Amino acid sequence: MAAKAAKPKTNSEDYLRMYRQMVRIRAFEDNANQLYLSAKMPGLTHMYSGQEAVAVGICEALTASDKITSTHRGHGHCVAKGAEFREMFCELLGKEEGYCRGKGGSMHIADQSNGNLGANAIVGGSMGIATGAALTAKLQKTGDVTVCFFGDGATAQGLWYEVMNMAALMQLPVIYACENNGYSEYTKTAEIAAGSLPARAEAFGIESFTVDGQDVLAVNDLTQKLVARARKGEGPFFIELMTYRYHGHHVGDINREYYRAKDEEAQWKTERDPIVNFGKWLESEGLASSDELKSVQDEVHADAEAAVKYALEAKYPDGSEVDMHVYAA
Amino acid sequence: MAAKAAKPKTNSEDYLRMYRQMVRIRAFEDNANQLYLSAKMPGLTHMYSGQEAVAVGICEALTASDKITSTHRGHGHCVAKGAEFREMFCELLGKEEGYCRGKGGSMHIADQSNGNLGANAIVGGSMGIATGAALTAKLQKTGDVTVCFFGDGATAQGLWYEVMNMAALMQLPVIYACENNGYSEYTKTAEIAAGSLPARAEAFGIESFTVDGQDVLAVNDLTQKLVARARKGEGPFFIELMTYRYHGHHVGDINREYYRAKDEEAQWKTERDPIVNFGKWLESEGLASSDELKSVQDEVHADAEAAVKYALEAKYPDGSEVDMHVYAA
Amino acid sequence: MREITLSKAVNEAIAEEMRRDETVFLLGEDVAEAGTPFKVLSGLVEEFGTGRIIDTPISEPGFMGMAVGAAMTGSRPIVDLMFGDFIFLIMDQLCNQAAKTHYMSGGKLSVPLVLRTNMGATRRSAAQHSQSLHALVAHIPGLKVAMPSSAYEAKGLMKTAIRDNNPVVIFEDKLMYQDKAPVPEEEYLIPFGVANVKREGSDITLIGTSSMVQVAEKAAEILAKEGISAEVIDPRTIVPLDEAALIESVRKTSRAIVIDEGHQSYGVTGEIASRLNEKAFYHLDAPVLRMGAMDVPVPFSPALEDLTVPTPEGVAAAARKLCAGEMIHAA
Amino acid sequence: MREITLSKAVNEAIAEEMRRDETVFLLGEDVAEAGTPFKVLSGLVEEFGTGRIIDTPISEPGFMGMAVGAAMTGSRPIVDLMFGDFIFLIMDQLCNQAAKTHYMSGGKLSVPLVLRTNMGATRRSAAQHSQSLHALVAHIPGLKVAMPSSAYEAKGLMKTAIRDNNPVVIFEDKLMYQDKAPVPEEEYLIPFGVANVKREGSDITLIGTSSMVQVAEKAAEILAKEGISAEVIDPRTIVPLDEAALIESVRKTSRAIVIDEGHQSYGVTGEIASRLNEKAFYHLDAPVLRMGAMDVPVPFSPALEDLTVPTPEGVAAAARKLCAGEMIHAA
Ligand SMILES: Cc1ncc(C[n+]2csc(CCOP(=O)(O)OP(=O)(O)O)c2C)c(N)n1
Ligand SMILES: Cc1ncc(C[n+]2csc(CCOP(=O)(O)OP(=O)(O)O)c2C)c(N)n1
Ligand SMILES: [Mg+2]
Ligand SMILES: [Mg+2]
Repeated sequence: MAAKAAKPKTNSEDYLRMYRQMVRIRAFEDNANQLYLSAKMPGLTHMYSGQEAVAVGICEALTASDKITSTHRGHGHCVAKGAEFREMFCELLGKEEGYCRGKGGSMHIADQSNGNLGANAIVGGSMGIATGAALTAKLQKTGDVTVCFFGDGATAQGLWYEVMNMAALMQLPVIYACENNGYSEYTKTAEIAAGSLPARAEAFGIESFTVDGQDVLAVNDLTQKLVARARKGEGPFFIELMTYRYHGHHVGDINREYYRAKDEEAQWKTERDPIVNFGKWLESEGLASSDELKSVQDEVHADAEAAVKYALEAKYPDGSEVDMHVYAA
Repeated sequence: MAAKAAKPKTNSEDYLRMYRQMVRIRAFEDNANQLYLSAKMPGLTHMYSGQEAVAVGICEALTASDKITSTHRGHGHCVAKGAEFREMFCELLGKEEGYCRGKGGSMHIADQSNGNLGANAIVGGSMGIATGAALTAKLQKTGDVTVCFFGDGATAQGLWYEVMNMAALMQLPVIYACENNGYSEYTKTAEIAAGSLPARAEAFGIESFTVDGQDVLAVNDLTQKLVARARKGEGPFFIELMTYRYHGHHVGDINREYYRAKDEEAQWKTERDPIVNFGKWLESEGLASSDELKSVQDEVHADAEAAVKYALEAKYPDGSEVDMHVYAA
Repeated sequence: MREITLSKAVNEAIAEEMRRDETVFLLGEDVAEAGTPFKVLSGLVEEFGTGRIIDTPISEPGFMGMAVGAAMTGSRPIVDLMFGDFIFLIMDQLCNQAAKTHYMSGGKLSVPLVLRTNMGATRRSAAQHSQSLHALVAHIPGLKVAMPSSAYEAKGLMKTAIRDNNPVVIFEDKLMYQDKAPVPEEEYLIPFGVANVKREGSDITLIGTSSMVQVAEKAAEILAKEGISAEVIDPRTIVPLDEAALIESVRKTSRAIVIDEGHQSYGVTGEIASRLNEKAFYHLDAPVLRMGAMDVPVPFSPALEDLTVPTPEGVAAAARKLCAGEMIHAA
Repeated sequence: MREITLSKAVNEAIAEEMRRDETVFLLGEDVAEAGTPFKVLSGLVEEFGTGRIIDTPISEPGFMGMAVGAAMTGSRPIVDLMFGDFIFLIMDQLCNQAAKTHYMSGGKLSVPLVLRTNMGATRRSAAQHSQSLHALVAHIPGLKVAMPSSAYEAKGLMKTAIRDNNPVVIFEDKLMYQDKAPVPEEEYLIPFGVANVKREGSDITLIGTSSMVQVAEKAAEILAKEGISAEVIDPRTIVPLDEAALIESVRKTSRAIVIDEGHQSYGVTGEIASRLNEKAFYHLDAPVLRMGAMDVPVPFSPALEDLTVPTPEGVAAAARKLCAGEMIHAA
């Protein structure tokens, strides 16, 4: 097995990168939301805002050749795994310079150069893909680990149980990361999930963990340990990450009081924000000043704006591309 | 809810009926096997021999309007739920008088008049059907309970987890009965099932039980209790029944030492046979003499032979039936 | 006559049938309080309660299977499948179970259920939320397939579907939910297997399914200005297919184009075109042309997506050539 | 030349490619020690070990999904699906994922995998173990579909499939596993999209897929005795389809019958027939006829099952009528 290990994230440089990555995700989403609201973005999209600590905490424990599979709510994973704003905004706008030449859009954004095997518009649809990526790693002894991101709602898909069983039998280096944001579209998780999620994984002999998904360091610590163990052949693992989405299910889901109270939203945003809280901690530990954090934010915002501007002006793919890439050469 | 309860099986009449039903299943299978070996039966079939106590112990706890769903190894369920030899053999031979007018054959035999919703040639394929039958019972307050029979191998199908979740959320009157005969085709269960089967059901908050599937009384006792509870709205339940199939996976699976030792087979047959052991118990308890048991066997064997003869001579459906029953009127 | 949206028409049909028949219930994801993402079912849970308008987890194979079992035991479930693309997830329960049960049981069991789902591209929803997969279902004996082309059809076909004793799949075009059409207040049903001549004509027959009926109608208007008289026919159900009506029209006009939003290859257009060729061969002045969606996964980019589906202009251009005796291919 | 069974041919193809390319592996149910219920893969696990011939639980969607992910990351998996009827279980992973990944990623990701499965009725296996479902897969852009008609094709197409960078579905006829044909010892590949003229003729073209090639050949023999010269063509892959070869033949013979074991409606015959009608229209003396399997679930009873599939006599009878200028339908 190729010797590989993510650098332990124990110094302020690493902390600041995590902070920056979370800010980048938030900035990306704020801009994407704005593009939608101003009718500049085709289709619709699902905002990751609020869940930043999950994607960043996990992806910072991975190397570039480790793989992830992502979901319909996938911008955060994409940014965290190393993607650039420009190519991402171009993709969201259907432009030729997008990661997928505009063919995938928000729900299929992928960034194979950084090991992101793609968002998926079928809930749970990537669970087999992630497990198969781990199978390649095992067969070809690459040492890579795959993280499969999915939501609480996706645990209702039978596919998960099938691949957990196989991953457990084959001891594959895959980590099933369930982002439990409390909702599956317009429905509370409690109403659609009987029993206990970790128990479901444990029933297959898979070691399971629950972690505060708003705490980037907790997420990162746990993931580092599990990734190291998975590389040694001790996988698979399951992590339930307790988190929250700030926006509606998708950008158009505005009037949502019938399924979610405004108070609840306000509370998460004011008390549990992963960026604000991590920022406070950095300051309190003396690892960064509020000015430093502010300048990170400013830089990121400027980057995002520039990328949006670039993407808005970028060109659409030529019509002749429509039947290109149906088949690989 | 309509008041319904299977008579408790606590007297010798009931015991003898259970004994007879097990003998009937064994006789049916011995004849079916013979029909196959003598090339009189089209296609192939899966023998239930060895597992009789499961079907009988469970079905004797049900009323005729309770439902079951069955499997590719379904003759035992069919007999136990009340079917007649003639119509069954006719079906196996593709004759017009078969339960399905010859259109279904062994793998799709159904007997709707006794609440048998049918065998299924898709492993796990009936798990949704059983759960849906229980949903009708709940919605229409019929008081019926549905038992979903399936094998250990079928637990690898994702569908099971989906319907367990929904059955648990809706508290449906369904009992998932897993006949763990140790093998899934030519593979040992241990090699294809990680973790624990009961734990998988329990993870959905479903009460689970493991029972000796060779002990008809143990199976019947447990099932009676669960059926009564399910009727009261306390379902769903899961039962793992430890059992064994005497024949190969299907009638043609003759040379099977590469996956299953002859010794193992011999041991189950000599020490754990559900019919022999129950017969001994009946004798030892003074509930039946060996002559009485012998005469049950003789009667059943004669019945079976007569039915086979009848079915062999019965007529095939007319060619004009080929496009009948594609659509219901 | 009052005009209502297709969305409202579907809602009314379901409500009326649920009032009429207590065994009808509906299940799917976010169908109750949310009334589906398209809000088609809004209000139903208020009238019928969560016992009959049942929210499920995201378990398409599971709740499809449950609907089959419920239908086999005396219920008449309506399954709500949020996007037609998810039909791939439920194919086993739909095609191996629901479609075959009546036949395999020699007519003893039946599966009266409705699967309502949708189709249609150009909504910028990319490859997994834009497919029109009705051809797959139409290929499987035992299933019926309805494709409403307006609010009027959506209501009448839905009511017929709910009363049918077989599994029926209804594909609604998700871009048409807000389209209005005259719909009578009084109850009506539209029988399956009866095509509707939307516009009479004598030079060419345009056969369209679902929203392609509108495309055909618009093409007919363009052509009318040029003196070409196009007949537009909507089969309304593709299984059963009103072959006789289609053949009759083509025998009259001698030319035909079949327009459908499913992928062209191995799809609906091939079936209809080859039946016409087979059974109206000596009446044809030109080969029957087919216009399906391109054989490509639906691209996200608006610049590409719009190229993949038939348009009125495209249909008119093809019709013009056919009528001029020019072949598209040097046939 | 030596003759080997189709089963052996498939086995050889896989073994050769696994020797040649370490990234090739195979997974499915009972593929290792058992070598599949049809024993097609016997011996492979002994050579390649359980690391590359992988037994799975009965989790078709799961292992199909894993194959997609493995293929996206540098492996070349061969998925063994025991019966073609189970394809309904894996449609999402096959059609929403495998088929679309290359396109959706703008060409950046690819999914080089082979799904080997089977088709074919008259084995008394009833409705859920007898289907020929290749039309469904052929309808989905991004998938290639091969249908070997003999051991020779089975080997050459399998090797090509394994080297192809796309998801390829191979349907083997399960009744032909024991059929022998000459197969060279030396390595060969059969390119996709190149039809094979099995028999030359001048009066009528019989286009058959898979085992229907044999049916067509037998029909041609019957017809030859009556002085009717039938050309028999095997497209070998239906996606890509060698349209040019088929059209060329039909332009020569002026008549054609398309024979396929899938259900007739909304299936393969409609696609091929309508392409011929469209592109060889002015060369046709009669409509292109189609002979698919009946539109019924496959019945168990031998008395019924045999009626559902095309036979040499049936094809010969239809050809006779076509050549006599008699139309099947009063077209
Ligand atoms: C198979 C499938 N079913 C339904 C949907 C529609 N849908 C999209 S997202 C979603 C909810 C997913 O919930 P969860 O997994 O918790 O993810 P979250 O949106 O909360 O991030 C649903 C039902 C889908 N895309 N795919
Ligand atoms: C979906 C599906 N996959 C595979 C098969 C082939 N098959 C038939 S029976 C069987 C084994 C089933 O094992 P189990 O559930 O334990 O039942 P048993 O045969 O032991 O009674 C398999 C793999 C099938 N019929 N359906
Ligand atoms: Mg969620
Ligand atoms: Mg078993």
